Amino acid sequence: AGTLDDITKRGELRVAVQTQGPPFSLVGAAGERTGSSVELAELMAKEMGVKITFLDFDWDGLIPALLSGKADLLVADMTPTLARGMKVAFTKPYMYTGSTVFTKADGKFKTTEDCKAKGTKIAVLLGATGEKEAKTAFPDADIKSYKGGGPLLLDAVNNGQADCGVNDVSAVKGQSTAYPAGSFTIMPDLLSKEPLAFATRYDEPDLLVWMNLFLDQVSVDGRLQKNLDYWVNSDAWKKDH
Amino acid sequence: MTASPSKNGTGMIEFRGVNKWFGALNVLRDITLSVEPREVVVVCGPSGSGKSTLIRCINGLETIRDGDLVVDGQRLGDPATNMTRLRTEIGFVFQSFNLYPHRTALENVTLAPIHVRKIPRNEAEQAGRELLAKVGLADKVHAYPAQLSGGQQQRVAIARCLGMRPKIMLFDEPTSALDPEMISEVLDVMVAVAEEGMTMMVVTHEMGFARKVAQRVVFMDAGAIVESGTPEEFFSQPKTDRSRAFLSKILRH
Amino acid sequence: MTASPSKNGTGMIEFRGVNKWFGALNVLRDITLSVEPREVVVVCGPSGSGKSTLIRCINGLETIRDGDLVVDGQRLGDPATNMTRLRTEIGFVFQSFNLYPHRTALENVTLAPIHVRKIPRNEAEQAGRELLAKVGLADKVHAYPAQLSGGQQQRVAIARCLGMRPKIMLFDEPTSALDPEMISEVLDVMVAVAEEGMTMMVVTHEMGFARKVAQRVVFMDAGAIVESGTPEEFFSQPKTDRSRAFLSKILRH
Amino acid sequence: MSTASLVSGTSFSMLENFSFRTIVEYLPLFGQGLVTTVWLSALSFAGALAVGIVLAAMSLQRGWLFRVPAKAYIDAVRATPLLAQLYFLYFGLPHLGFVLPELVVGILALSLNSGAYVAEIIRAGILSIPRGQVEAGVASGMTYVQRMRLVILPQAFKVTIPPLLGQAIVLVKDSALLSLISVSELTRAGQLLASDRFMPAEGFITIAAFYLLLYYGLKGLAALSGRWLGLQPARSST
Amino acid sequence: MIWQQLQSLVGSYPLALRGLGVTVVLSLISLVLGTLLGFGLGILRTGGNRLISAAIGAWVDLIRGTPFLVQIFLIFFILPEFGIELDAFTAGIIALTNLAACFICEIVVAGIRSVPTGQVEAALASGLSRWQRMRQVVLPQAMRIVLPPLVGQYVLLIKDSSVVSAIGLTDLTRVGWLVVQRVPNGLLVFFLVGLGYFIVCYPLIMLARRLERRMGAAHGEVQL
Ligand SMILES: Nc1ncnc2c1ncn2[C@@H]1O[C@H](COP(=O)(O)OP(=O)(O)OP(=O)(O)O)[C@@H](O)[C@H]1O
Ligand SMILES: Nc1ncnc2c1ncn2[C@@H]1O[C@H](COP(=O)(O)OP(=O)(O)OP(=O)(O)O)[C@@H](O)[C@H]1O
Ligand SMILES: [Mg+2]
Ligand SMILES: [Mg+2]
Repeated sequence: AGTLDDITKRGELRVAVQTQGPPFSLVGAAGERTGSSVELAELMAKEMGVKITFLDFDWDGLIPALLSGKADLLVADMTPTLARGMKVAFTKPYMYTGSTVFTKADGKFKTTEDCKAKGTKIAVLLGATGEKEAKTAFPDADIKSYKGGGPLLLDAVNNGQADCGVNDVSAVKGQSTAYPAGSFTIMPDLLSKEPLAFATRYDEPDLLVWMNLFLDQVSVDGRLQKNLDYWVNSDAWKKDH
Repeated sequence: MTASPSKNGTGMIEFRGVNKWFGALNVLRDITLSVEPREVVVVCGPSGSGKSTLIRCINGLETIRDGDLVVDGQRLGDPATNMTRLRTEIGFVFQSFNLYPHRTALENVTLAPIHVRKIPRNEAEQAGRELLAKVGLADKVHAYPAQLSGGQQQRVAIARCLGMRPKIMLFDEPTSALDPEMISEVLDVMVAVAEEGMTMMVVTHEMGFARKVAQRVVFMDAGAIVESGTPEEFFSQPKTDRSRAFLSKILRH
Repeated sequence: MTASPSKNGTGMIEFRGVNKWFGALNVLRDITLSVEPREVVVVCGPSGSGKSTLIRCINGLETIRDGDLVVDGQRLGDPATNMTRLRTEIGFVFQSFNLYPHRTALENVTLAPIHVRKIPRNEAEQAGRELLAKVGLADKVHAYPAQLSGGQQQRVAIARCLGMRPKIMLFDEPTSALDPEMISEVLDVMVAVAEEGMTMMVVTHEMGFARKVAQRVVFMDAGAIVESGTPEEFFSQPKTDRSRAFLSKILRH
Repeated sequence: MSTASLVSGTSFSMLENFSFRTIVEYLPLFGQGLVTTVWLSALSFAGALAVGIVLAAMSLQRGWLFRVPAKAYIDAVRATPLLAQLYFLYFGLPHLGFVLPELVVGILALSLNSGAYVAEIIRAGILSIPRGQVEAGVASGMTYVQRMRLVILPQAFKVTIPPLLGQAIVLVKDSALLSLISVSELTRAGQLLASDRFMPAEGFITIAAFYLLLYYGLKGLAALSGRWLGLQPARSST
Repeated sequence: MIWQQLQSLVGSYPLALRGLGVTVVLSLISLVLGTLLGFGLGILRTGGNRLISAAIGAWVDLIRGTPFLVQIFLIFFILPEFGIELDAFTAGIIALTNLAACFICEIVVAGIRSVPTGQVEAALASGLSRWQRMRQVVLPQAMRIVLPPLVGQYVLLIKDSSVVSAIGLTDLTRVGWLVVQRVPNGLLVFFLVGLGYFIVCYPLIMLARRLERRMGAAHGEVQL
């Protein structure tokens, strides 16, 4: 018996998520759980014909939840690095994104070059790929790693604790919508291009195969694109949630 | 020099060659002493001479290292001896009263009878009231210890012991924490108890009490019994230099 | 009835119509009393009669509500009077010694001279050693209070007061927390201090001490001075029923 | 069939694959974090003592002018979480025109927070000194400050060592919260191991081991200082 | 902007209430269980059996010396490897109860040790059994010392309960993190979170103070 059989028998797909803000995973105005990744997971469950249960952890709890078997799979905007791949099984990437630099719109840092000045305070998320990239892109800067999610970076830049922020471009775009329009300058150039993928355990090969199949299917039939257009490539979601 | 034990060992309290150490300190040295039923023995001696330790051994608050200590026919330290039971036969009155501060006078007196002797509460309370009346505290039945003077507290402590109807009463300097005026209140109660025929050992320096009711005065020094005799003998012709010096100091003022 | 104050008010300690309340309780009632320089006054009376409160007022440990209290020419409660300075002229020996447990005997004696009188440390230590020798504790200079017997602790406390070279010494039942044998050690030191001509007020029930050195015995009851006179008068012919009853109780045993 | 039994049979459990080698690889990082935690906590605790002494002195005054504000501060701090206080300082101060470095804010927050608890400990310690000691000081003509310095505080200090130790331990552990505002201390090292390598068990158990080390270190220190102050050898109860 | 944020915040009040509810229920259950267990451990610890006493001491040290986050992780994520599968709420209660018990054990031990030996001796001398001595004489007197810090400890534990969000429970602190994503004003949001805790904790602090004053008055408070 494989994991898929277990899920079918259980009638329940258990998904670990991190509610770390728009556009991937958030709690909407009415208190409902939603977002790009969340909707994709719901779609998976629908295709499996089972109900879905979300397990909501913070960053520290995500991996243990998967490894301890509390969750079947992990849906978060997670970059599948090779080091991480030693421990969990990633699906094929379902979208590409990259880290971007953002600054306060009315500040004196206007371009990515400005941020390379010595001693510039750059806010990144602890453990996120942006942290690594900021270190290579801004070797002379003073990198500050925050814990607690993307909105905190925006808050830090907005309040002047940091001059620039580096985070996943989709996250920055999604999360900056909570501020009045034009609060931040988001640099057009990306520091890197990186894939996002879902994760499961290596002892669930059947689930991994199925998830890859799922991603192929939704790319082909356009449901993936629709999801990304709604959540990531525009702020169309804002009026609904 | 030791007090002569009764030959056939019928004493209520029988020390036979008892030794006790605290670490390297030999606090009781080869104590041999027998107290007959209904006898009143006063123990005196300088501070640190082992008086408290001596009487604390009797109800097992201290354990002895060698020698025999037989109380009411039961050997202490013997596995066959039920200490908790034996203690109900022995009343102990402390220098600092040690009343239970969270209980009224009556509750202090009835606690052990109710929980140890399993006497029904109303019977115990009846008896408790009578005892408190006997020690002159009929009107303080519901007072807490903090509301009583030292002399009153010590009388409650004596009533608490009497409530268990013990065969033996031990007193460890029962009046030395009291105001001068209150000492006589407590001594009067003790005299009354003695006159009813209780077996008593009393550590005290109240020589008036010793003269009045003691059959024997035991003088201790450095853990040993140095002298023992009737009060008249002891006060008028102390046999050793040590006891003479001691008496001169405590009787001077 | 009150003790007669010196007419011209030259007394070292002058109570004139002093009253004190604790809440609704009038603990000192209309006290009028004058203590001359070099006079030794013994205060006695039943527990709760206000003896401690009386002498605690003298160095301002308690404040008075009305009446005048003049010590060494300075009126207490007067804004012009520097209490802290005045207190250095008054030594106070407590019943419970109140030695500083974290300081050696010598440090206890030298602490106030060094910090209050600003005497250089080595001078103060020299003087401290002499004082400790005077109270018979030359060999306990570096002992901590916990390593001393009660009598020794009280003698250190007396040396501590003497170290400030006070004009007045106040004693609040200095021997009543002591073992009988140790009482005389402390009384001997107090007699020596009195004989050197110190002004002293002593709350005590040691009638031997009163007979030996007191010029006057003051008997208090319920916050008032009931009787006052020379020791001979007081012990042989107490004038009130209350003092007769009191004396009969404390002298009985 | 439960997933747990399935997992325990495979080689993907967190304990079975526990990798000491990776921990060793990250040890320098843990070392740095440990050093930061130690000096950060030490400074904060010194700050907390200073804050605590001032607050305790204020709350022991008879007049309300100092006592009431001190008590209000102490209660407000005790009744709210450190997280909220940290936020208040980090994001609130800039609104008042102060942008302070994270480390400064962190140390400030920990000092102000622990200071409230230390104040309560010191107050209780001072109140536990028998009245007679105070009176002995008064009677020998000492001023308030002399009495405090020579008589009361040295004795109160002994009484307060065990609870102060307890508070120091709480502070050391609370300092982990500073990783929120980008101070990289001990906890952060473990979190990096967890998020770079996906080895949460290794990360968190190593953190726990280091904190335990600090705990026993502090306990030893308390016992030593107790002996140094002439206390009885500390009971094993703390 | 502030107006809009406030509106958005008002919209989140059901979530906030739910978070407050989780915090209160979790704390309440753990504190009751932790108090019972803590008293048990404290009594055993002072009970005279060296082995038991040392074992409890070591356990208390371990729990006091390690971060609560790690303890809760071990219970929730590592115990399943030994076949003990718990849901997040149960795991949270177990972890918090254990934490509470360890801290309360220390408080109880201090209380029991503060009862003068004379009291125990008086009880011994009148033949009370071990349990009777504890129940009738020692514990009632120890409570004077135990109660004020016990209530104070409750406040600390309620605040510590926020760590349960790490294993997926939506408590009051977690709600703060969720709301701050929509309302990017951390200051305001966490001020409100702080207020939530204050409402729960402040009455307890007042209670602790009152108890302390009552017990202090009984012993005669020192004036400086
Ligand atoms: N628990 C103990 N541990 C170590 N030594 C002790 C202990 N109890 C008493 N001692 C020592 O044993 C000796 C005898 O003490 P004990 O209390 O019996 O004397 P005492 O004659 O009653 O004196 P006092 O008149 O002062 O009450 C003393 O030297 C004392 O220091
Ligand atoms: N701080 C206080 N608050 C309220 N009442 C007090 C206080 N101190 C003393 N009293 C009361 O004042 C009265 C006189 O007390 P004081 O201590 O002066 O008596 P005393 O003659 O020294 O008694 P003792 O011989 O017991 O020491 C007593 O009734 C006592 O209860
Ligand atoms: Mg004794
Ligand atoms: Mg008095």
